[in-house]
Parts: sequence; C-alpha cells; structure tokens
Amino acid sequence: ANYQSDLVSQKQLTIGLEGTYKPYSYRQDGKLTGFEVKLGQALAKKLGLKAKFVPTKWDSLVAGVGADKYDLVLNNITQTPERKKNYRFSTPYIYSRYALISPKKAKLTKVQAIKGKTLAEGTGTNNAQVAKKYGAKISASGEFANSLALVRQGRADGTINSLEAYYAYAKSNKKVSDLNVTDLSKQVKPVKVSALLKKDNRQLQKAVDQALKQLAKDGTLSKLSKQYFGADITKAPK
Amino acid sequence: MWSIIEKSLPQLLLAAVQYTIPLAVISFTLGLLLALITAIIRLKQTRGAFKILRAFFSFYVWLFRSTPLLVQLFIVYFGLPYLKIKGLFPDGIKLDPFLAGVLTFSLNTGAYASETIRAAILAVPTGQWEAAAALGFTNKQTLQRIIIPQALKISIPPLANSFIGLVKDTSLAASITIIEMFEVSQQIAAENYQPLLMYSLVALIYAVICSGLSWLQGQLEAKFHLTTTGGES
Amino acid sequence: MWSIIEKSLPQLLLAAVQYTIPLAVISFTLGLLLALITAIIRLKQTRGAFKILRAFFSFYVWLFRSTPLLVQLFIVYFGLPYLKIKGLFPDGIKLDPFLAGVLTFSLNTGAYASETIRAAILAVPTGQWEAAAALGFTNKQTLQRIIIPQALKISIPPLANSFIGLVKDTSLAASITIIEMFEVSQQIAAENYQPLLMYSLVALIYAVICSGLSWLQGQLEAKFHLTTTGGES
Amino acid sequence: MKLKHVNKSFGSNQVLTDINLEIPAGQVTVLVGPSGSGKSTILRSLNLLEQPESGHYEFDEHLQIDFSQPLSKKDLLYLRQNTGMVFQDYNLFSHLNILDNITAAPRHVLKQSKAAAEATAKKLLAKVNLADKAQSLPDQLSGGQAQRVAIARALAMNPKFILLDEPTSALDPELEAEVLKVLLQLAKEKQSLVIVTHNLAFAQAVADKIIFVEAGQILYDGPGTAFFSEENQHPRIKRFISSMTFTNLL
Amino acid sequence: MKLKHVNKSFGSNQVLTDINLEIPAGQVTVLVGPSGSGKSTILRSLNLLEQPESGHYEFDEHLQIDFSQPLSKKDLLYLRQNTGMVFQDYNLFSHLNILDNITAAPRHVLKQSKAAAEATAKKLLAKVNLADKAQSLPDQLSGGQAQRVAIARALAMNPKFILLDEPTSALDPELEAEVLKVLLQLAKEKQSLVIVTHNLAFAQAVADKIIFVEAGQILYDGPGTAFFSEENQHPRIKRFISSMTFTNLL
Ligand SMILES: Nc1ncnc2c1ncn2[C@@H]1O[C@H](COP(=O)(O)OP(=O)(O)OP(=O)(O)O)[C@@H](O)[C@H]1O
Ligand SMILES: Nc1ncnc2c1ncn2[C@@H]1O[C@H](COP(=O)(O)OP(=O)(O)OP(=O)(O)O)[C@@H](O)[C@H]1O
Ligand SMILES: [Mg+2]
Ligand SMILES: [Mg+2]
Repeated sequence: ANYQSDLVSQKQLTIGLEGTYKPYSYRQDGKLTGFEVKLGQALAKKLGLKAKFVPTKWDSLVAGVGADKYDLVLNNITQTPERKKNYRFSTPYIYSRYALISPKKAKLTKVQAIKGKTLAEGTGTNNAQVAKKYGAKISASGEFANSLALVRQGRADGTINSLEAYYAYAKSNKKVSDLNVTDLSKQVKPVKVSALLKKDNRQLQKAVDQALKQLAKDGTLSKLSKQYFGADITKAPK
Repeated sequence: MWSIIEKSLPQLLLAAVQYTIPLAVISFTLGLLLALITAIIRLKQTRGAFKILRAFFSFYVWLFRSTPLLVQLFIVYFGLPYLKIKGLFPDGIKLDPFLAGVLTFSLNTGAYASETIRAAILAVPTGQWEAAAALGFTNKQTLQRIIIPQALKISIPPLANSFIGLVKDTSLAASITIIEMFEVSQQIAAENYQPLLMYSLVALIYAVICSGLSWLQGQLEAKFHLTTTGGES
Repeated sequence: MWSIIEKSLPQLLLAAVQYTIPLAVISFTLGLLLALITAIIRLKQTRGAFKILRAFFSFYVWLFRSTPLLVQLFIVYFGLPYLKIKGLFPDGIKLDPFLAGVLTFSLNTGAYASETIRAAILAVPTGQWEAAAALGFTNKQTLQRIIIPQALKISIPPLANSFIGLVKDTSLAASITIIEMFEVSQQIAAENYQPLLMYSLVALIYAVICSGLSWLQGQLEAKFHLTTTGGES
Repeated sequence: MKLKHVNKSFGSNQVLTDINLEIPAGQVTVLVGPSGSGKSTILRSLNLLEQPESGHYEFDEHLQIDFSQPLSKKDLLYLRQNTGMVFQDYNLFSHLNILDNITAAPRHVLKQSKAAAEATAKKLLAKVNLADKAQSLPDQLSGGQAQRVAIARALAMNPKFILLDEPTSALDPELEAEVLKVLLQLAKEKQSLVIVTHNLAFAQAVADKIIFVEAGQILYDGPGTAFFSEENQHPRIKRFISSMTFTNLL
Repeated sequence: MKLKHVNKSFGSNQVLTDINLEIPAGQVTVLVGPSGSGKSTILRSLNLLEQPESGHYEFDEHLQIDFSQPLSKKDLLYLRQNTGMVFQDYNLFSHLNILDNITAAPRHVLKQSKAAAEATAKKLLAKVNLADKAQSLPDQLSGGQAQRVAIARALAMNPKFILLDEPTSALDPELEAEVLKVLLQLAKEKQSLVIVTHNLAFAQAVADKIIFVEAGQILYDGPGTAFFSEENQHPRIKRFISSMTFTNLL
C-alpha cells in the first residue's frame, strides 16, 4: 500500500492526542489509555503498523498535524467546514453529544442562556466555537479537568464539552452534586468525530477509513465505546 | 499573508495593551515593593522573634527562586482552590485569573529582585556606612539616607533586565486562562491555520516592546551615570 | 495522600531523569559552546566581510533575548515545519520534539550566556591586555591564554545561575509534547484530580534539584576563590 | 582624650596590647609606625568604629567609657558628635552633591535648619578653597578636592577632635600638598587633630606630639622634635625613619 | 632609544608636543613631572602601547619607526621583545601562579622549552628575593612582592630596556623600599631602566639622567645631579621640587 510514504516515521502510526482527556485519552498509573488510545492501537494493528502516541497540549494539537508531528489526531475532533478546508478527515468513528455543565445554583439548562456568560473552553475547540456561537465569553482553559475545576470553583459560569467526558469525570469524583449537566443533543446536533489528517495524505486517509470500516464490522468499535462511554455512540443518531 | 497580518495585528496589540503590559507593570511595581522589604529584613542583624520573620522571608525567596514560574502559576491558580483551611479559607483560595497572575508574578519578581537589591546594598562600599556612623547617623538613618539611594542606583540595570524578563514571562499567563498576546495568537492560528506566521508576528511584537524597553534602560542608565564595564580588545 | 505520592513520585522522578535533566545538561553544554563563539566574534574588531558575520550573531543574540522562550519553542517545533524553502527544505524543517527542545534551549542559553561571557571578557582589567601585549603576546594569544581563562572564572557564578534557570525552564518543554516532569504531574492530576498535591510535589522536586545545584555552585565558587560582594550592615 | 590599658583582638589576632595614651586638645598628634602595627585600629577605637574588649576611654568630663561594658546609644552619639573622621579614600556620599555631603549630618543628626547648615557649609567650603564646587558630585572632583571636602564635612559637625587616617595616601604629591596645606591651616587655628600618616616629612613639620606604634604597642610617645632628633633614639625607630627616607638603600 | 619630534593627542587633547629625547643604554633614566603632564604617555609610546600620530622612533640599529606610517607586526614584536614594562598596579596574570607568570612569555613568545624557561624564572625569583613564592598565586602576595614578580617577569624576556611606570606608587613606604632595593641592584648591574616616579628622594638617589615633563613638553633633560642642585634651576622645577618635599608649606 502506498500510504506508507505518507507516514511521519516508517512502520509506525504516529498519533497525536491530549493524554489528559478522560475517557478519550488519559493516564492510568502512568500508562496511556482511553477510548482513542485503544482505537489507535486497533487501527495500527489493522494497518500492520506500530502505534505511537504523542501527547500534546490542546492549543497546539491541530497545528502539529500540519507540521508533520504525527500522522493523525484522535482527540474527539469534530468535522467543521474550516477544518475541512485545511485538513482531511476520516469517516466518523463516534457521534459526540455536547453537554452544558454548570453549577447547580446557576440553573443553566438552555444553550441560549449562555449568552454573555463566561465558559471555560480550550482554545480553538468545537466546544469553544459552539459557546461563541451562542454568545458566551471564553475563558481559555487547556484541559477538561481544569475547565471543570474552574466551574466548580465558581470562576467560570459553565463549560460545554462532550457528555462522555463528563461521565468519566463524574465516575472518578464521588461528589458532583454541585453540578448541573444538560445533555444538549436536543438543542445542538451531535457532531461527527473523526481522525484528523494532513491535507496531502489521501492514501493514508483511505487506508484509515478502510480500517475503521473493518473495526466497525467486527464489533471492536462498539465494544470500546461501551467500555469507555458506557454506551454505543458509534452509530449516527437518527 | 498581508491580509492575515492586517486582521490579526489589532487583536494582538489589544491583548498586549489589555493584559501583557498591565500584568507586567502592576506585578513589577508590587514585586519591587516586596523586594525592598524582603531585602531589608533579610539584611538586618537580628535577635529573638525577628529571626522567625527573617527565616520566613528567606524561605519565601528560596521557594520562588528554586521552582519554575509555570509551576507557580499552576499552583496559585489551579492548586490553591483545593487548599481548604478551616476558619480562614473554608472553600479554598479562589482567585480571578488576572489576580492570580499578578500575585504570582509579583511574588516571583519580588523574590528575584530582593536578591538584586540585597546584593546592591552589600555592594555599597563599607566606607559609606563608616562615614555615616562617624558623623553620628543611626543605622536606620544610614540605611535610609545613604545606603538605599545608592543601592537603588546600583540596582537599576539588573532591575530593568528583570522587568524585560517579566514582560516576556507574561506569555506563560495563557496557561491560567489569561488571554494575553501569545494566547490570542494561538487562537487566531487555530482559526486560520497559519501558526508560523502568527507565532512570528507575536515574537516580533515582543521583540519590539523589549527593544524599546532596552533603549529606555540605556537612557535611564545614562541619566544616572551608570556605565557598563568597559575594556579593550 | 501518602499513597498518591508514593505512586506518583517514581513516575515524576523517571521523567526528571529521562527528560528534564538531559534536556538541561545537553542544551547547556551546546549553548555554552555557542555562547563562547558568539562572544568572541562579537568582540572582535572587524573589517569587511567579517562585519556581516558579526551582525548576524548580534541579530541572533537580540532575537533570542527579546522574545519569550515559550514563543521560541512554538516557532521551532510547530512553526518551522511550515517554513518551506525550495532546494533547502522543500518539506519544511521537521524536528523531533526532543531535538526541537534541545535546539531551542541551546540557542536561548547561547544568546544569554554569550552576553555573560562578553561582559566577563570586558571585565578582565585592561591591564591584563597591556601586560600581555608588552610581553610580546599577539592579540589571539592574549585572548586564549590570558583573557578567556580569567573571563570564564568571572563567568562561573552567572553561568551557574543560567543553568539553574534552564532546569526550571525545561518545564516549558511540555508545550512541545515532551513529557517532562511537570507534564507528567499534569497528566497524573488529570487522572486523580489532585492538582494541588501533584503540582506541589513537582515544585518540591524542582526545589530540591535547584538547591542541590546552588550548593554545587557554592562549592565551585569556593574552589575558584570567587567571593560574592561583601559588606557590613 | 585618654585611652587606658586598652586591648583589642580580631579573632585570635591580638592587635592592640595594653595601650595607654593621651591626646591633648588644641594640638596635632601624629600616629606613625609600620604597616599593620595598629595605627588605624587605635584611631578607629577613638571614634568607636571598633570596640576594644577591655580598657577605659576617658573622652572628657562628661563621657567615660569602660570598654568591657556594652555601649549606650547616648554615649555613642555624644562621642560621634564630638569627633570627626576623615578616611584615606574620602568616603564622600556618592549620590549627594558636595553641599549635601556637608550638610547631611548637621541637618539630620544635629537637626539644624537647612538654611543654617548650608550657610556653615559654604563657609567651610571657602575655607578649603572649594567654594565653587558646592553643586558638583563627588566623582567630578580630583582626589585632593574630595579629601578637602571630607575635611569640611567633618568640620561641619564642629567636633572637639578630628581623626584622620592616612588622609593623603591615595593622592599624588601635588594633590597631597593641597590637603596638607588645609591641615596646616587647621593646626594653626588650634583645632585638635589626630593624624595617621606615612609621610614623615609632613609629620615632622606639623606634629606637636608623635606616637610611634609597633606590633600593637606604643614604642614612643612624646614631642615631635625629640622623635626625629639624632640622639636618644630607639634603634627600631631609627631603622623606621631611615627606611622611610631611603637613606639605608644606598 | 631616541624619540624625535613626537606628537600625540587623545581626541582634541594634545598630550605630547614635539618631544625629543634620547635614552642611553646601561643607565637609569628617570621621568618626573606633575600629574597629567604626559610621563606615562611617553613611556607607553616607547613600548608602543600608545602610538603617536607623528614623529620618529629610533630604537636601535635594526629598528626605526616612522609613527605616521602603519606599524608592521614584525617591528612590533621585535620592539616588545626588547622592552619590558612594569606597571603601577603590577598586572600580574591573576589566574597563573608566580612561576607561570614569569615563564608564560618566554615559552609562548620566545618559544623556549618549559624546562629552560623555568630554570631562568627560578634564578630571577631568587634575585628578587622571592624564591619561595614560585607556586603562590598573585593575590596571595603583598604589593611589594607582586611588583618584584612583575620586575622578574619583565627580566625573563631579557629585554634591552625595562620601562617602569610609577612602580611603587601603590605601595606603603616599607614595601616601596623592598622594590626600590631591587631596582638599585639592577641599576648597579647596568640594566637599562626608564622609570617614571613621584619619589624624588629615590630619583635623586638612582638617576643617571632626569627628564622633567610638563604639559606635554620637556623642560629639563640632563644629569640627575644638576637637576637637584640649587643653582641653575628653572623656576617651575624649583617649585615642583619644593612642593614635593613640603618645604613651601611651612
Ligand atoms: N576588620 C579586621 N578584621 C581582622 N583583622 C583586622 C581588621 N582590621 C585590622 N586587622 C588587623 O589588625 C592589625 C592592625 O591593623 P591596622 O589597620 O590597625 O594597621 P595600621 O597600622 O593602620 O596599618 P596600615 O599602615 O597598613 O594602615 C593588622 O594585622 C590587620 O591585619
Ligand atoms: N587613554 C587616554 N584617553 C584620553 N586621554 C588620555 C588617555 N591617557 C592619558 N590621557 C590624558 O593625557 C594626559 C597625559 O596623561 P599621562 O597619563 O601621560 O600623564 P602622567 O604624567 O603619567 O600623569 P600621572 O602622574 O597622573 O600618571 C592627561 O591629560 C590625560 O588625561
Ligand atoms: Mg591603617
Ligand atoms: Mg602616569
């Protein structure tokens, strides 16, 4: 297969991700794990490559793929028109639901209500774009854990992020009764999450799409989804 | 390219005026004050309870000089809210990002500048102390009227360097959600996918600001007749 | 709490040994070499083509001293791959993160240290040049046998400070995907949601390393009979 | 001023041993002796810049000090106000202009008004031939000028005694002469002076009384004339004088 | 050594004006004159540490220099090898021990072997009475010792002339005597010396020839004895000598 020539380093699938974003990618006892880590390993295996992960701060994650720091990014990245102009996307592997998380007292349940409020979001994320679209002010916070900390400490009015990430957070923090979480899937359409690739890497994209198809077929994708998200979100919502 | 620069430059400059410069100026002013107090307390010959105060200030200087600024910022902004002290801070210490930034930068500058001022006070020749003592000045009068004015003059070049350093260090404030200049450049890069251009642009702005400050420093030193070490080669 | 510390400490120390310390040591060594060359070139009286070389090195020092290290790291790691030069780098300059880190830290250290060494060379009393000249030494011999050895001795304290500063600055390497100590602490904190504890722990490790280095610096200075300015108060 | 049985050590190094001396008012007393013998230490003890471990110091009818006791602030201030000190390297306050150098202590220690202090300062500057330098900064002066300002600064406190530690050692002979001229003038006006100097020609010219110090002890204490006369001389002193005048080299 | 019609300015400040002088070999020539008159500039011109704008310098039969022409490296090296220089503040190489200070130039400039250079150095150290200091560092020496090492360092190059710029001005009289003793010894051995000094007693004792400089011009050039004699004196010189010996103060 001639996608080999697209690779940053030979015989290796180099994958960029945050590594601090539970349950997508995070460390457990020092070892990288999470849905997208397992997915990356499975992808690599299908392609007959070794998976190599490069944890990168969100701020520079997308810039890194253009700079050939890794072959693709698996980091709950959503397809958007602007990104499509500059990058290449694989077929989607999950459909991520937005959640609006805010302190209980604030009673923020409608996405329209965030107008003029300050939301903690990572620079250039989809979450930030949604928040901006509905008129919120952005407080640039790199990591999800930090964003939630800011909300709970009352230093941000709320945050929009993926519902799955919130569930993972709620699981490891016994007490989340101070938080109010609204599933925004009714208000903002769930978004396609795909691997992000460099514009020129058409061959690699084809190969990745092929591999994803096989992973969906053999049930690996749904299995991983259930394991890390507690639900199968790999199918397009009706 | 030019259109991108034209579009982003105003945003970057606004961020500089709103955050980068105020952060640097306010923190430096507070830091200098703290540094002066710290330097004097640490230089005092002491007895009894005062020793504890001195040890405290020595600890403070040690702590802030031997840990990275970035870690300090994280501790103050993300860490302190978890520090729950019954009675005093039952809910932890939660600071607004700008305040957290000013606090950290001031403490950091204070620690380094106190060493600068301390060295400057020690660099004032012993003869100045003796001359003042021989004229009947008390220690306090000597410090205030003779030593500190001379020490501050000696400190001008290193302190000016510290200020320029602080301007550059404000780029770390992005990590505690302050949207200073570098953060803005990253946000723009996340939109237009031109990181090299955006980072270079922001580097250029820093370079212009810092060179301007260096020039001012030169003027200041010339005014106070401070000459840098000279020689022949 | 203790169990968390017990679990995370080995990871942090491993990161220190794998990245923090090698980054600092390698970059400092290369930076020092670069600094020495830069200092000598910039001090040389020049004619003709050599002037361009000197201007180039002056520009380099200016650039790296007047922009933030964080921005430099971003430009080298994320920016340079976009710099496509036909013939030379048709695909941009793509560096491995560690290499990019070493390159940036070396260039940064080189710029600052060259100023230290330059000042030290100028601080060698003119009389040493004259004495050597009067004995028939050429300029080059004088520089090599008389001036540089003395200048390096003068430079020890500020260079040691630079090295300690560099150790702390490696905490910025996390931003270019190097999993150094502070990044590891953030990752652990993202898992156990104990940021205050993790950041404090990492701060402590830095403090221990830096204090150790300060102590070594003291020994070194004592060995070379360097005394810091003294006085009375 | 009298010192009685004064001892002073730095660490284990005994620098002054059982020093007894009297310094008469209205006269010029010159301390001479080889380098490291303890001249400066004696002078600095008279001004309490050094505190000996034991012995007594009878300054005047108002002030007697037992060196083995801690010093009171009041005594220290009284002593400092009544003794002026002139150092080898001038020690002018480098951030103040000449006028402020002279008025600083009268204003802040004696609490004189600014106007009064400046009037006195100007008179003193005229006296040391530097009336035109009032607004200069110390580093704009030559060494000889700086030392004359230092003398004016000491005089401004109107002290009973002025102590001078090698006031001209840092100066070229011609600048030295400027300063010595001023000191001779003061001597004529019966200002009490205590001078440490290596300049034997000057000592011979000006000293009412000479004290010769060697290794922390006093080997001679008497009139200047007798010190330099050929007869009746201690062999060590003879050797010292001849080494100072190079007569033994040839 | 001869200087002919030499002029030298620093910026707009003409420091030497039409200087003509001859320095005989095997004799002691002493340069005296008030501060700032140009003595050091003359001495430094002889060693080309300063280059005058115009005039001629006839060093010996091999080397004649026209100051208005650029200097060749070869001439410079020849001159430097044949003149030694001793500075007021010694300028010993502070990072080298005494032995290395003395052997550095013989080894690296004259390319002597280490053993040969060290053998010579040890003889010279013995000559200046410092045989036991070979391994010391410069800052472990007293000023007098340091200056004697500086003299030994100059001698190690075996120069035709040794130039000394106020070699004892930084020293106490007793340390000064140590150095002067060495210089007298060299004079006796007919080493050619050119000495700038403010010490007229020493000048009188040692000078074969005296050159008096004032404001960049030579006012006297002749035997030492005539310079100090009461008759036949230039009034300016008279004034200078008396100011140096304080005879006019009293
Ligand atoms: N602050 C000090 N600490 C330790 N030793 C000192 C101190 N001051 C002076 N000494 C020692 O005391 C002795 C006497 O010194 P002092 O300065 O009184 O001599 P001096 O007669 O003034 O010499 P000089 O002519 O060189 O000025 C010397 O051995 C000196 O080293
Ligand atoms: N490098 C220099 N740059 C400018 N002016 C100089 C320089 N060196 C000497 N001068 C000036 O040249 C004049 C003569 O100086 P020089 O040092 O030769 O005098 P000198 O007779 O040696 O005096 P002294 O007895 O003080 O050493 C003085 O006016 C001095 O200020
Ligand atoms: Mg003394
Ligand atoms: Mg001179």
